[in-house]
Amino acid sequence: MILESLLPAASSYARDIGFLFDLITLLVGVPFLIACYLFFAFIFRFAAKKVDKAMYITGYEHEYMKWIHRAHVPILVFDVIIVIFAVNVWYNVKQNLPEAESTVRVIAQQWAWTFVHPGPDNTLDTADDITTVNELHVAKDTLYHYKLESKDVLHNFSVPVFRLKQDAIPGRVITGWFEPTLAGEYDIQCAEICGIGHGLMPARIHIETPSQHAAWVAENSPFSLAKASAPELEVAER
Amino acid sequence: MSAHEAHGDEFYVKTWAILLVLLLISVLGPLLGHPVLTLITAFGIAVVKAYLVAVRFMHINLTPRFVTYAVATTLVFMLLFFAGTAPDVMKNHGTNWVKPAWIQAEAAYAAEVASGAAGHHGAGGHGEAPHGGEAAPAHH
Amino acid sequence: MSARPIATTRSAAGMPTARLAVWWIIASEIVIFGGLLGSYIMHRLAHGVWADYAAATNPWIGGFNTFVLLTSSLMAVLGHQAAERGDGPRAAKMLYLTCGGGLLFICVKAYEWTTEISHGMTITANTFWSFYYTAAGIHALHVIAGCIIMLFVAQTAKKNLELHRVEIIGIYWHFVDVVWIFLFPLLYIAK
Amino acid sequence: MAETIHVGHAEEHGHHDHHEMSFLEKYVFPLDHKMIAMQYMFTGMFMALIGGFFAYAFRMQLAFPGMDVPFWGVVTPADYNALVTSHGSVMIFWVAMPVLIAAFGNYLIPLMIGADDMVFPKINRLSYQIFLISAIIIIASFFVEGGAFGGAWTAYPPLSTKAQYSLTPIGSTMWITAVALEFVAFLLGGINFITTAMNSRAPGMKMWDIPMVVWMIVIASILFMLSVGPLLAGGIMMIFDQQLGTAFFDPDRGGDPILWQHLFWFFGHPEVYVVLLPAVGIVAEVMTVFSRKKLFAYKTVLYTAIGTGVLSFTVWAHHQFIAGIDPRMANVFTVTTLLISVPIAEMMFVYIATLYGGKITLTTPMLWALAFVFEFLIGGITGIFLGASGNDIYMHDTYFVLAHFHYTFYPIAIIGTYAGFTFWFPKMFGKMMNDGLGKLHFWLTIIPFNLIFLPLFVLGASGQHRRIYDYTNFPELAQPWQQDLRQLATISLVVMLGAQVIFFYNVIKSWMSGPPAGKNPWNSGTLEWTATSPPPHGNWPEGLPTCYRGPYEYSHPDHDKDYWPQNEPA
Repeated sequence: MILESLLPAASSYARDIGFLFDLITLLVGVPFLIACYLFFAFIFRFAAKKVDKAMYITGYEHEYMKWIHRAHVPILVFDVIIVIFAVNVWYNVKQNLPEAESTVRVIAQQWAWTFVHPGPDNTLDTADDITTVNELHVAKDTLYHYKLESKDVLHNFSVPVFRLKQDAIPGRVITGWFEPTLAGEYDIQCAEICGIGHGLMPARIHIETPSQHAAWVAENSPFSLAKASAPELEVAER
Repeated sequence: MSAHEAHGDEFYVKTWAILLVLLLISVLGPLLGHPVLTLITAFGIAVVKAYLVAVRFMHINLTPRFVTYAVATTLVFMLLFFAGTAPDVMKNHGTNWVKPAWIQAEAAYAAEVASGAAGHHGAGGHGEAPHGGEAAPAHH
Repeated sequence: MSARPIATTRSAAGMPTARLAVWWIIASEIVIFGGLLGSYIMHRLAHGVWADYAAATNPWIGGFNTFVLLTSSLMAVLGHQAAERGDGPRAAKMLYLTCGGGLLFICVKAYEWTTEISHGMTITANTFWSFYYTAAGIHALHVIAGCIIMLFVAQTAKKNLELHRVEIIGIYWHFVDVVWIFLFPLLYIAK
Repeated sequence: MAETIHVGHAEEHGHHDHHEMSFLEKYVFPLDHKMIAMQYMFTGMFMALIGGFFAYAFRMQLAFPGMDVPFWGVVTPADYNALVTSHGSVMIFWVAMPVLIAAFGNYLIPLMIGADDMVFPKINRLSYQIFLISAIIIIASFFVEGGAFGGAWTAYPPLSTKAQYSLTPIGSTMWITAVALEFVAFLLGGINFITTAMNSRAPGMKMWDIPMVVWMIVIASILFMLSVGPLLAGGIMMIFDQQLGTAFFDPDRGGDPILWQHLFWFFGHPEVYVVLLPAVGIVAEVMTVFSRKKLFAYKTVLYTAIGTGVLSFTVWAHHQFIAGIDPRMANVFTVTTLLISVPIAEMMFVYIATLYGGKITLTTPMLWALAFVFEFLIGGITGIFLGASGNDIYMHDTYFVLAHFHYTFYPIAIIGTYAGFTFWFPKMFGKMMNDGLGKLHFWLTIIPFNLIFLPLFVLGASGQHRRIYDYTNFPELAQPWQQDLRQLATISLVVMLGAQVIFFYNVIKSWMSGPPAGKNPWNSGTLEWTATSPPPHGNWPEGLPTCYRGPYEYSHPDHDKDYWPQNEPA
């Protein structure tokens, strides 16, 4: 709720993360407010004007210590709840890799993003791949895998509306997934400092309806750009 | 420091002699060519030697107990560091990530071993500097 | 030299201040070497090819250096014994011998490194050699620092002054020895 | 910085040594722990002003992109990166560490445990000198070719190791050299603090009679010593990568950039507690004195501190959740991270419980101490959001993180320091500080502080990433309401920085012409208040005190006065 009010949620798991955020807000907010209430209440109640002499409490007395011990119970319970939900979300987003309907390659470098789309045959590393710079085109409601690489330094493939973030590390290929659920044009930001141009790496993600996306693919595939007869070839390849 | 005055100089010379014997074993161990044995003679004996030096030369057993605990704690923390770091640094792949260049280099090396050229690396290091660099992963 | 603070002469923890301090120094040194060697071991276990690189090291030179350090450690502990008995000149003599061991160690090391470098195994040859020179180099720096401090300690010990320092520098020296005891199999033996 | 040092100069009544010390011996190369503390204190404060100026320069750029910032000029992207990097490094390594550990540690440990000096005065002096050199190097890096290092205070390779990526060939090496030297300085200092506190306690002072702040500084020093090693080794590896061309962190030649992140955060996380604990200790001293009450459950505080310290070694990878580590590891580190909330929460409860049944006077130091508890509470609970791995996927490296750790580091480094400084000012300089000016300074610091960072939580939750010099390049971050919040934060920052003038005016004025403080202006029970203000070299020329009881015997029923000094025989 809180996150969605600030930024649209455009991926299948964005709402899970939003819910987790709300849950944590609630679970830490309540103890925080209680602690604040006690804190200020004690300051006003035991102001020097109102008190003759301070009490002598070592703190080890059971009648006082029990309050500290009791306070641990809710904290531990809340911790466990938060861990369960957090790990659950984490598992869904980062560890678990659902079957992909399409795969894109994301290559970061100083200071631009290169996106390789699979093209009409929906397979990467074929002749009809569509390579773009600083704009990623994906279809709504399609489950994508991304293969993230970096050419030079650390970068971070961050799509705030997806609530997705993953560092790109030179020498590694990191795979993850997302499923766009909201059509529109949104930011892709680099979220790991990558040198002077770190603030100048704004890419855009274009989430299109499947038909729009198919049209974009058809229009931009190397074959259609090269030859007018491309659509036939595309059909033939499928 | 009074507890160890019972020891004369011979005690230390004797300890030194034991250490030298252990050293000899650890140098000769690999000559048997058995990897598990090498591991034992190299690192098992290193631990024994370190223990001997710590106890008989450094008198760690005669210092208050907390010193031993402090030293042990540092070792535990180092194990922790290793445990937390190894899954990333020691592996060439993991959950949803791979190091392609590394895997390629390994495959190339395995092929080389299979073709009987494994000895080349050790000797190659002696000969030409560029080869030493080339053998590193990711250049292939 | 100004008078030593009264604080230094107290020992509420049950051991002399300097000895307490040297143990804390050792604790902090363990993590320095631990971090470095931990990183090295990770790479070493992961890359099969490193065993071939390591084959180019000379275990006989390494073994000789271990022998040198172990012997110098013996000299240090004998110096400590002499200091316990109040025999400053003998303690100083032992410390000079220890220093001699350190010097021999460095000389052998210098010979070893020159040979290796002249055969193309420089610090940039590959990451194994980078670790090799870094770890052994940091250790060698400790040897040199130990030698220099030891010379100062021996100077005062000769005049039967500050004899407790003989033990302190000895503990430090044994630690340097222990580090080498682990470096030796890690860099030379394991293949 | 020799000039700033003699602000700390105070009249000395007697000397241990029989000869009169020269100016150089006394103020530039002192052996006296109090003078070394003052050197650390004022160097730290000077560095804080520099760090604050950096913050001012880049915040102006964020609020008013492309403006010609007064006293700096136009902030270019390279400038911006160098500024944020140096702001972070300076504030943590050259402000929080020297002031909280070195300055307060040096000043308080011998005085509070009834010793005449640190056990190794010369190592102590050497520690400061190395620290000073490191401080000069980090500032000098702004004036070399290519400018200061701009790869953030975490200095992730390959950006930090390869000049063709960072474009700061000299600055990067100067940065890591300065940091490594600073660590060496604090290792030397740390050994001194630990051994002094362990060995040189006054006769009769048992484990549980040691004032909390001493405990905390000692635990912090131990944490530092046990965690910094890997990073020191990593620093050497990084310098070799930069200057000799080795490939420790170069993935193209068999290295691994993630290794550095582990080396860094294995130190980096305990480091948070290294600076936190002394501040917590200072707050314990201040709160007990001004609520005239024994510290609630002394041993519990101690155990929670040790527990936090040990746990802090097991949580480091929560900084790297999405930094490319194996995702399975994140689960382990989520659990340990949330576990650490238990001792920290207990510690905060105990502090609140200390207020219960007290007789609370809201003096300036007490206000700072209470502010610490409140603000740190906010910093603590917002940490839960980030420690929960699932949520961190979104929050990582946003302004939410930034606001969170400013809500922890600011109470620690700034509020904690002000609490301690205003509390021990009478002891340090022998004069009382002006309470009215102190309170004015307090409110003009604390309100703008919240106005700086509360908006940044909102900005972070709306997806604003860190270390980007101009958000107008990103349509989602260029909305007018976001720019308004940025401007609010920047204006608050300027107000807050301006308010610090009041503090320095107050310090100088009180030191010149404040009312004399006497030995024990706050009626406190700990040993430092039994020495003259300021204490002479040797602290108690008439003979070192003996300890008879715990440090917090306030309002004891068997005693007529509401405080019972530790050195008063029963």
